[in-house]
Amino acid sequence: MTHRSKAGGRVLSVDALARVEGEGAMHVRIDGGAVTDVALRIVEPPRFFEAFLRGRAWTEPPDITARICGICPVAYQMSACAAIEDACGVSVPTEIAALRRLLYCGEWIESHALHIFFLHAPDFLGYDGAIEMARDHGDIVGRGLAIKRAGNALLTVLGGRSVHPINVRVGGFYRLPGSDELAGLRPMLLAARGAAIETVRLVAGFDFPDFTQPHEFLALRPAEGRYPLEAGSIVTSGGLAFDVSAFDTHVVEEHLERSNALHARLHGRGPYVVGPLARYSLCSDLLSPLAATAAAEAGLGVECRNPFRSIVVRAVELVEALDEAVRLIDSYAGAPAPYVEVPARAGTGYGATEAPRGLLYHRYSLDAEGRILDAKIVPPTSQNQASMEADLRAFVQARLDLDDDELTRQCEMAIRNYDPCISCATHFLDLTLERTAG
Amino acid sequence: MPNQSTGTEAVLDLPGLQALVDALAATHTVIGPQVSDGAIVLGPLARVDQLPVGMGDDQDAGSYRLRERTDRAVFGYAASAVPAKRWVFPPREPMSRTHDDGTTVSVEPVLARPQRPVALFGVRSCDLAALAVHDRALLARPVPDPWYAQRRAGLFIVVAACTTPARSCFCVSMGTGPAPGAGFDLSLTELVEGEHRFLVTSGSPAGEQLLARLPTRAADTVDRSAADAALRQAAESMTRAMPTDGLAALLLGQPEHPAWAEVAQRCLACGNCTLACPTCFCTSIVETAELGSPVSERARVWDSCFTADFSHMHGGSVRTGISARYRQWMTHKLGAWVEQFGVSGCVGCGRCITWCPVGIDITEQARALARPAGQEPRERKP
Amino acid sequence: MSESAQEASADLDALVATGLAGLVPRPFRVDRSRRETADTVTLTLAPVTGGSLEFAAGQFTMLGVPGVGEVPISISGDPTWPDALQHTVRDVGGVSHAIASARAGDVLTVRGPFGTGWGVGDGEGGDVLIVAGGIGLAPLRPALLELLAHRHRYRTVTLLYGARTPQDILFAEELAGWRGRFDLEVELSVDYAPPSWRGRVGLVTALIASVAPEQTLALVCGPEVMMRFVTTELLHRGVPAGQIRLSMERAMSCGVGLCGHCQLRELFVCLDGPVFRADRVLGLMAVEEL
Amino acid sequence: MRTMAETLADYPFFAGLDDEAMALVAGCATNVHLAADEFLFREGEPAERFFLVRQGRVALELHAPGQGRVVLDTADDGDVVGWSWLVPPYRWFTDARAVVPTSATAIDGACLRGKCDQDPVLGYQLLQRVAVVMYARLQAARVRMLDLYAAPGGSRV
Amino acid sequence: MVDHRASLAVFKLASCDGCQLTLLNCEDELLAVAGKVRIAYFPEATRGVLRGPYDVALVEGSVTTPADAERIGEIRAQSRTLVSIGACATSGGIQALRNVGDVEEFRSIVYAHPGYIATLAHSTPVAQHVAVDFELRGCPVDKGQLLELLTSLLAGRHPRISTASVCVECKLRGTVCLPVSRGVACLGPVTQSGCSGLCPAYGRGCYGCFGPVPGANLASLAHQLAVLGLRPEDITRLLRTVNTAAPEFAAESARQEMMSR
Repeated sequence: MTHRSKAGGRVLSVDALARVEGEGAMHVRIDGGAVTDVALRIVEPPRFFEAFLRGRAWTEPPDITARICGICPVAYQMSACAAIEDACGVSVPTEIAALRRLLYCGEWIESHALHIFFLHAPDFLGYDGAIEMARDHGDIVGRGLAIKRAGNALLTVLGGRSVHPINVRVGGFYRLPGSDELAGLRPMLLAARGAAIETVRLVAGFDFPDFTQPHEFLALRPAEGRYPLEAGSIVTSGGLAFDVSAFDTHVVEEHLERSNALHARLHGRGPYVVGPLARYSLCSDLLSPLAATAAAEAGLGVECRNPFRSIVVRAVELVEALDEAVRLIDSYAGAPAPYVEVPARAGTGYGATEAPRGLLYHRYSLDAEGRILDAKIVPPTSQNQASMEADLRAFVQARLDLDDDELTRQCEMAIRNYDPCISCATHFLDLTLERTAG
Repeated sequence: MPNQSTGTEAVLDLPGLQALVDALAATHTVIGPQVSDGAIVLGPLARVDQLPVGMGDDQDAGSYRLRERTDRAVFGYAASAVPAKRWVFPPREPMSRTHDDGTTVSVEPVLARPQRPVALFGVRSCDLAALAVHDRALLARPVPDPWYAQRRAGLFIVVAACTTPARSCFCVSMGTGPAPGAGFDLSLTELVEGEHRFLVTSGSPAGEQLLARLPTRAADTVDRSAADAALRQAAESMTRAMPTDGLAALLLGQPEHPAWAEVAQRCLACGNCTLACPTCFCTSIVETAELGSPVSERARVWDSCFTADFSHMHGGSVRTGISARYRQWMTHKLGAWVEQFGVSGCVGCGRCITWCPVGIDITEQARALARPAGQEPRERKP
Repeated sequence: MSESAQEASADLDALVATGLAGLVPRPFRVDRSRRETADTVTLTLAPVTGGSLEFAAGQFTMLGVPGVGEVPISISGDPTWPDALQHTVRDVGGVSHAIASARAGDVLTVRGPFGTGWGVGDGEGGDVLIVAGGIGLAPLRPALLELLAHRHRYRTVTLLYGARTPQDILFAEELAGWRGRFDLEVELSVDYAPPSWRGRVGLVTALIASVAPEQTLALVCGPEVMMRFVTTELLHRGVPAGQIRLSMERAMSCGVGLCGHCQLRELFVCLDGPVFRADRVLGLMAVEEL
Repeated sequence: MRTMAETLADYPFFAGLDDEAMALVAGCATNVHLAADEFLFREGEPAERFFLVRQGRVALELHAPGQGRVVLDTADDGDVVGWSWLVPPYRWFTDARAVVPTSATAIDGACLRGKCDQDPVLGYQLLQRVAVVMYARLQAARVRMLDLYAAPGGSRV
Repeated sequence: MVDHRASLAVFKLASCDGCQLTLLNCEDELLAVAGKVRIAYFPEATRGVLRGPYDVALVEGSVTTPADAERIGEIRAQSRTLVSIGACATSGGIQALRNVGDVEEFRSIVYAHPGYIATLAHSTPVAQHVAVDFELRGCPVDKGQLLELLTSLLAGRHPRISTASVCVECKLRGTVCLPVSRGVACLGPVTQSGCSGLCPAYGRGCYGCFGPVPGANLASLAHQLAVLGLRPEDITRLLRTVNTAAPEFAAESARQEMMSR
């Protein structure tokens, strides 16, 4: 980390952001008491997923796109399956949908626990990282590890392994779990649910900067039932409501001259935010009673507009995911078959699910043999990019009196609020690097 | 050990078979055939209806498919996909545990007495023969395998004579089937013509005692001749044979025969044949220690002479090429084995043929070695 | 319990006891570690509990480090004084590195001794020729010590030793002592030497001088290629193959012929060897990748 | 006092040569005595003689910049040193140094070459013997190239 | 007080973070690991940075940009032991699909302003740029193997990582062979173990996460896949996933691609 002062101005610069997934850098320029430039710069190399999906078979995106992100591979698998099944005109039976939801709970539990305890909490408690934090707060880190372990156990039973699960296929699963296998997870999940409720209490007591933002929230909202995870249509806090298939007409990616990044915006409306704050603010009425109680106890209202309090919302979502996992396990009575056939046909399909850090959109066009003609993937971090920079701008402007060290630390924290997944996001970024012939 | 009281023959019906399973289950963990993952495997068995009722198998080089039979036979298939060895010679066997706290070091053997002995139910003659091979390779040794000894000692064996061999089978040529040899406690011959019944024969005092407690009727000449006919027909229907004449010498004497290089073109060195083989017993000793724990464990894990690591000495692998590894396996199995243990390592079950992902046929390979070097190899099957 | 059941149970207990004795190691404490060369040390071990390890010259043990693993190492100590169990270990891999790094007081695990010995006594009344190459001197040291302990029973005793460089010579002090003896002929040769080396440079085979073929028992240990050449030379000089003994090396792991790693066609090197009569293994050594 | 022919007969190298041949060779031979570290010959000098070590040890050496002197081979009692006298351009390829006080018999190669040219039977007999020496040295050099006693390679983390 | 613990650094090139996450997923062992080593550089886990040199460096990801090609040299220079972890670092990873495509076209498909994207035409493993002390395979790496690696590095011995095929693991766990019993295309026979035979246990064919076994006989396997009904283009795709650029997979997939044209 470096920071330096210049005559007449200040530049805050973090070359390598810590405790985020992937490699990013942050750059804030202050001139004459005003923030003149804010850039979240991604140094993660591009990996061209949409390009090499072209020509692949329609059955392959769950395995291929999982590799975009090791933290939220299930999100990629779920959105990919949804989009391809949409293209092929197949919908899966409710039992399969329930198992997908259960698998997704595993990822939420694992990812949220990682973010809360390993990436975010050390900011509030004043440590460089969780391992340093463990020396003084072994109980807290231990609790986080226990919750994370429960999420990973669920992922492992249902997905085969927690990173890049192998059991997901277009149309369902390769193998159904045994009821006994799932029931065996119950005690661990119940314990973790208790630990998650404790976690809500813990993080609700952190010191939060007084900072709210007027962003438009965007999330999935299921037509009926429960908190959004693997299905739903899109709603925004500005009152928009549209089907996932209309995502491309409502969301545009703009290239701003002052930034190296493409910023997703709602057509004619501006930047928006996806992720826990958006989900909570748009769907808090759908929380399970247990999660709703935890949220109320933590003092969260019907919506939450302070990005720093996202850690509280994540904790509430942990309770929700664990509670939902237990409910799904209890109601699991097998399925007629592990998967339904998804025959290829020509067409375009759209899929969106709620990754732990926000809505993840996939679109595929197939030919009659199922070869992929075109693919588009919009990850959550891409959508939040503009808001993250806007947060930084507003946040820094109000705290110019802080010294560089503290301001830098708080800026990093402001970025971590979003749990940015830079590995996911690389394909949307422009990098100012010179071209080199390989 | 010969005993006057064995050799009793009687007839069991299907409920009687359940009575047999129940009787075994009272004292043993019963392991028997059942359908799982598209194949007949061996696993814990409680009820007769778990058996592969009405199921047969089509097995040939590199291919296995379940097939529905037209009758309700429960033993109407050939060798199970999983050999019985894992219940006496498990894939991973902890051997010893070392406690090292920095000042004192102690080593303790790990010899978990099985809670209950195992009863192998419905295994085939080839499996029985394989156990006899293991007895020689693992027990009749200067240092016997204590874990095998212990599991083997309590073993109760109900063998099911094989009446429907697969295309991959060649036990007749190895002299190991289809009728079971010695070493079983009870033997069953299934008769599906007419009344569905099982001719049961005792082969040990323990078998004799158990048989006496089962609801049987006496066997008559009709039962006996039906069983004989079924086994004779099974033997006659066997299409594969191992050319055993002078085979050991052919193998041991021709390490440079071009057939080794030819088979190496096809062989994937994946190790499937060795691990599907009911007699292969090669293992590696692995040591595991958890970070920060004073306890380390040594365990024995199945290994295969087809892996590069298997013959690793400091500096490198002795058998770097696939041809050398295939030669090692086959030469050992059918040649050196005889010198080491006084018996062939092959029982003719055909599992190495069926479960080879590219369908390499050990009997064909044996014939290739009989071909004078320099003669054109046969065309590879498309 | 019936009589036969009791018998069977006693048989089982005996089988299990014999098996465990061979397969479960005993802890031994390092008494001393002496550096022989840059990469080789000689460890002197004593049992933590129980009696000392009786062994025959030429046998090996499975020497281990708790939590790391075990490797076959020839015993290099004096068979007539088994209280000091010695192994000379070259640091060539993970486990041998851990063993070679052991210091006095550390505890190692030992299984064995395993395998056949040199059968030194078979040479009584005749000449004994020892040919060693490199680390191969280690398993021959017990043979030489046994010969010297009963020196009067033999006619000539000769040690021919080839090493890579003068710095790689094992047991250098002891060798100097042996060279001073009148009842033992010692010849050394190295592959590479600086001019300060006053000894011979060249192959160990070149050291083989006149032998009385029919009365000579030859004990040979070294890299397999070296043993092939030495055997060829001895056969050329008329020593019968049955009187040439070679110590083979393969990937011994269980030590008792149960794991299959060290098979050399029909032989288990751990059980039937490591010391073989040359006529038993010459043909096998000629086959590539056997 | 032993005659040169008697002295030569002690060398295994000449075993089996008839008296006439021995007499011819003896005519080309002289005994030499070298102190320790005295050179029999140096690299590049004309190779006019070869030596049979009677007692002592001779090292064949080369020096290479940066590596210093390296002993390639040694010759002990009964061994033959040098065959460059047989092969054009008749110049020594190595240095030969007495490692310890050494006595040897030097044979005039140029003289012997002449005699061999006139007497092909003698020439063949001598060449046969030289071939044996050359073969043994070549084999030894090859085997040593294998560096058999070196620690086996392989990474150790 | 001097800290004698070995220092550990974790670096990332082009990758998905999954292999690093595997380290954080060692819930039961993480704090024990942290007690045995000094975590000197691990940005995903901590802001704290200690300067090199490092005793052990784990490198995740492949080299895909000129900047990373330079950076891996710097990492090597300050690392006593360098271990590449995961399919990206050991074979180029899934992004090595660019190696068999037109990277210029790829750039234009994904990016609005392709001119600004600096990227190399090939995604290459770490060992193609610097000397690597050990390679840990997998997409992602296996937790047990990662712990064995760290344990062995701390004990100063060579990691015991089997190079046997996936078939061996299937047989150990008692999985019925899928290609034989169901005609399922499976790379298990030529793929290195490490996953515990995961995919076949879930009823799907192996797709090669741990890369080819040493000396893998791809020609014979490809022949058998054709027998099972795969077309050359199917075989090509099967070999081109997470270990596309592993030499044995790359050579056979190129051969199959030729046949499909």
